[in-house]
Amino acid sequence: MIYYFFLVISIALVITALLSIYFRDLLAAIVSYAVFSLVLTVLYFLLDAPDVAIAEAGIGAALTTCIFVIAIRMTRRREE
Amino acid sequence: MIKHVPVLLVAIPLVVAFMLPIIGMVNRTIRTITAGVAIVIIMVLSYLLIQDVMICKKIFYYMVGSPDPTALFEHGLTFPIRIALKIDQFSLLFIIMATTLSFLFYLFSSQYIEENERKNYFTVLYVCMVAGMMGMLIANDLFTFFVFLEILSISSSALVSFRTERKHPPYAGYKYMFVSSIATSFFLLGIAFLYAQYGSFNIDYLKKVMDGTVLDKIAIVMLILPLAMKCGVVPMHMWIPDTYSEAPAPISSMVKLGSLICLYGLFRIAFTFGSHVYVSYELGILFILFGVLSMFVGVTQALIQKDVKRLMAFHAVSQVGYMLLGVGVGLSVIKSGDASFAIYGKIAMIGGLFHVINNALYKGLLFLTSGIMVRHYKTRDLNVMHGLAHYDKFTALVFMIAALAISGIPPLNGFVSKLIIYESVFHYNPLLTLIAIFVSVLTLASFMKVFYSAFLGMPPERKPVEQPILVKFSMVILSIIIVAIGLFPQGIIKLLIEPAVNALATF
Amino acid sequence: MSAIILYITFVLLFTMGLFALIFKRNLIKIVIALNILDSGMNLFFITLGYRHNATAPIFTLLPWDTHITMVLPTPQALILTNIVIGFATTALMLGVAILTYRNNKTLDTRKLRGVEEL
Amino acid sequence: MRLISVVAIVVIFGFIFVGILHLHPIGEPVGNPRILYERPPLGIDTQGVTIMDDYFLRNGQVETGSNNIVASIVFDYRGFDTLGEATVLFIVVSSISMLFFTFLKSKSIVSAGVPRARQFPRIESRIITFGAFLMYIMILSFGIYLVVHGHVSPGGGFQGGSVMASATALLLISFYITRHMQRTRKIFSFFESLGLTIFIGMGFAGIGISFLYNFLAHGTTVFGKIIPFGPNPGYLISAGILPWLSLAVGIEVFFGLSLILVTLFHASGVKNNL
Repeated sequence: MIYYFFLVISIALVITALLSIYFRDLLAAIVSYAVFSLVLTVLYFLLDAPDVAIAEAGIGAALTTCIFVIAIRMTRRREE
Repeated sequence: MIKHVPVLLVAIPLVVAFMLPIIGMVNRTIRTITAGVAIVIIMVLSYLLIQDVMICKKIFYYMVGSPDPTALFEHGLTFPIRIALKIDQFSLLFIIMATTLSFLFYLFSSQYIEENERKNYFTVLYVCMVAGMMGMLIANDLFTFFVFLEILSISSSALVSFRTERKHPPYAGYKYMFVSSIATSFFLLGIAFLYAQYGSFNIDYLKKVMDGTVLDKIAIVMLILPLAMKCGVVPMHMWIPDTYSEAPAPISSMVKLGSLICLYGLFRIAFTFGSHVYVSYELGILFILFGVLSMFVGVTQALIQKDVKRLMAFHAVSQVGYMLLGVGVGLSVIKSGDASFAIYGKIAMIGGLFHVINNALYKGLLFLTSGIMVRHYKTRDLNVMHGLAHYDKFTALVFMIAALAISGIPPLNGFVSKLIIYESVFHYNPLLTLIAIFVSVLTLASFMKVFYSAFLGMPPERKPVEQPILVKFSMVILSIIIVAIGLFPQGIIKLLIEPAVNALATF
Repeated sequence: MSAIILYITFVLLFTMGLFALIFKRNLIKIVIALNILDSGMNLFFITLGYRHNATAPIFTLLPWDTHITMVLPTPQALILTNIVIGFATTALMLGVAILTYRNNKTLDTRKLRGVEEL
Repeated sequence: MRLISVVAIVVIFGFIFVGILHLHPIGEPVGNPRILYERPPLGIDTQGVTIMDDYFLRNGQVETGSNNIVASIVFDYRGFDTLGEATVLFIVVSSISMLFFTFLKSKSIVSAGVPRARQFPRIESRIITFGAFLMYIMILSFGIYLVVHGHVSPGGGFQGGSVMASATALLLISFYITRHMQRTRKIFSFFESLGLTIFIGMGFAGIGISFLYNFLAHGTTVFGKIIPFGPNPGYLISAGILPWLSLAVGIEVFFGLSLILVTLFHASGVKNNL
């Protein structure tokens, strides 16, 4: 049963990762990376790792996105 | 108290580094002295261990946080549950090298780097870098090794981009960090494969239970390639020239020292796991291949450079080749029967390890002199430089000593280790010796070029500034050590290198 | 298939990250790729410690059962470490990339080749 | 060159793929056949324990007095790694401060001292600031809860610290407070060093026995409460030095990450990037 969850989440992970590599608009890429992190958080929770899930939500989804956005604001938004 | 020395080697630099920002707010002179004192303390501690480890053949184990730190296993278990630290003859050799050289480079940097508020952070990162090196050297646990590898690479990368106001250093730091991140990711993958099978990270325990499955072989490749990448052997050497040439002079020397520490990890993992997974012959051949490629490509690239620091960086690549060649020959014959190992394999390893020490000494000295040259001429272009020897005879002399040492000219230390490598490798395959001698000749040629263009010729337009006392002092000490090892190599080989080689061969 | 599904996810993420690392030219995109590679690595480690029908390794408010099993705790502890290290790497690389942009007015690695010149 | 890269990646892919085919199936016990074992039910003993994790699950709770086995590994059994990890964070904070030092001295358009018209974005609504303030308090208290209850429920220094630091990010984007940059930097840097010094000081305090030894547990001290094996609600005041280390790491992570965010945020508003 839980493997169906794993399958769905894996597909979501791969798609979001592909999107964040594919987008040439860096802001969109980073938003998909944030979604990737959130999906990963759910996966960690299903894998019985609540400690890691909290850390991934706090660091991966929130803070990493935040410094990425700051970095884009200081450089340029589009990948040339 | 001596049983706590392994952990103190890491803890003392760390506790000082943590308090340096606060001390730096109060007084800058006290900050500089405190950091220096921390490095001196670990240097003295490492010298105190020579008697026990090198002569009495005692091995220090330390279980961090255990009720009885020297006991390997707790509660009658057959496997370690805590983080293990270990100092044996092989690691002590590198510890002594690292502490001594980082102290000398610190003396140089304390007056070479101009004093402003950014120097607070410079000092903090420098001390953290020393702590990272120490952690890698004493770790007997793969994950701890990984964590301290990260400490070393992150602090080096930040220091490489220290001069942010110039055009290129940030990108050099980025490149270095990029390479180290890929390397550490692969290293972690190797750790994961080993953990998946044996449920442990302890190197000694893994060695005991390993039985050569396919996963083990993959894991060893994953552990060795990243470390080779961090040493800059040839297929993965693209980061070396930028990093070494854009960093401030003392940091170039420190990054070079750090890459030698990665070489330590490479040798240790190859010798520990190689024979238990039945791949030591293949690994030895791989090392020799890497070594020959590095020597050749490094020196041919160096010949055509016009930039003095890039030239030295490519020579660093080429010098790593010698060490890999010496130790690789030893590794490939270590299991082929004791006779051939006793005849030349062990001697080749002595040559390789001796070359590590010599290389760290003269390469560090060369980078330091290049810093003084660049500071005087305000450029790194050899075509613009001329005639520094007219005014600054001291730098010319020091550079001469280091350049002759790296080219293997008789009274200096480079000659001794290169001769040992030539003689022993000749028994293995004469062609390798020919290549090594050829590379050595090319090295001499390119350094003659540097000496000719930077120090000889028309006097420069303006007089050089007198160097501060500590800058001169550190360079004098390094030259004295180079000459002393060159004149009396037997002492240091008997005292330090031979026990290290014996420990390495029995891993 | 069901037994190695998460391993396959890890391999896909890792390879995707590696491809992007090598073929992408934008400094910030490279950092994103590095993060994806790192996340794949973390997922792999956690998957190694997973057990069927097990609980999280926390005893608080656990229903008591003598045949209880728990997932392995060590990978979780290590991944906590690795997440923080990954964040640290990201922050430093982004900081350096910002300074590179300020000094060179570009983030494209092909245009940054000029580092070799003096 | 591209071809070589593709070949290298494909080779690596092959290596990893062969590797995962040889791994144990997901959800089965770790181990190769030599160490594989039938897993007995949980209990306090060291008999028949063949891998490290099993020892932690069986004895970690009683030995350290912490219900959260992950916390007991992070701060007790592998505390030295945690020290290294905290050092990594410290290094990055120092590096960011070093690299952006010239930015910190100049005025930033995101700071509250600059006239309202030049701010970015221009609108600063009362609803946003008030809502953000409420959220800030809530996130902060959740973070403190995570730090303090690290050894009882999921959480700990790193998680709590990062959650609190995300509250700082919220405060930054809604209030733009980076006016007193020099003072902020000094205060944050001081508290970060303080947290780390507490951590390593706890390590040195146990050096009569060994570095990072959990000297407060299994004693008659306040924090040495004996926790019985098995499910229990847990006690806040237990687990020896674990809560202290967790607190130290929480302080360090909160101030360190906040300093990174504040520095980068301030620098992003500096006009003529010096």
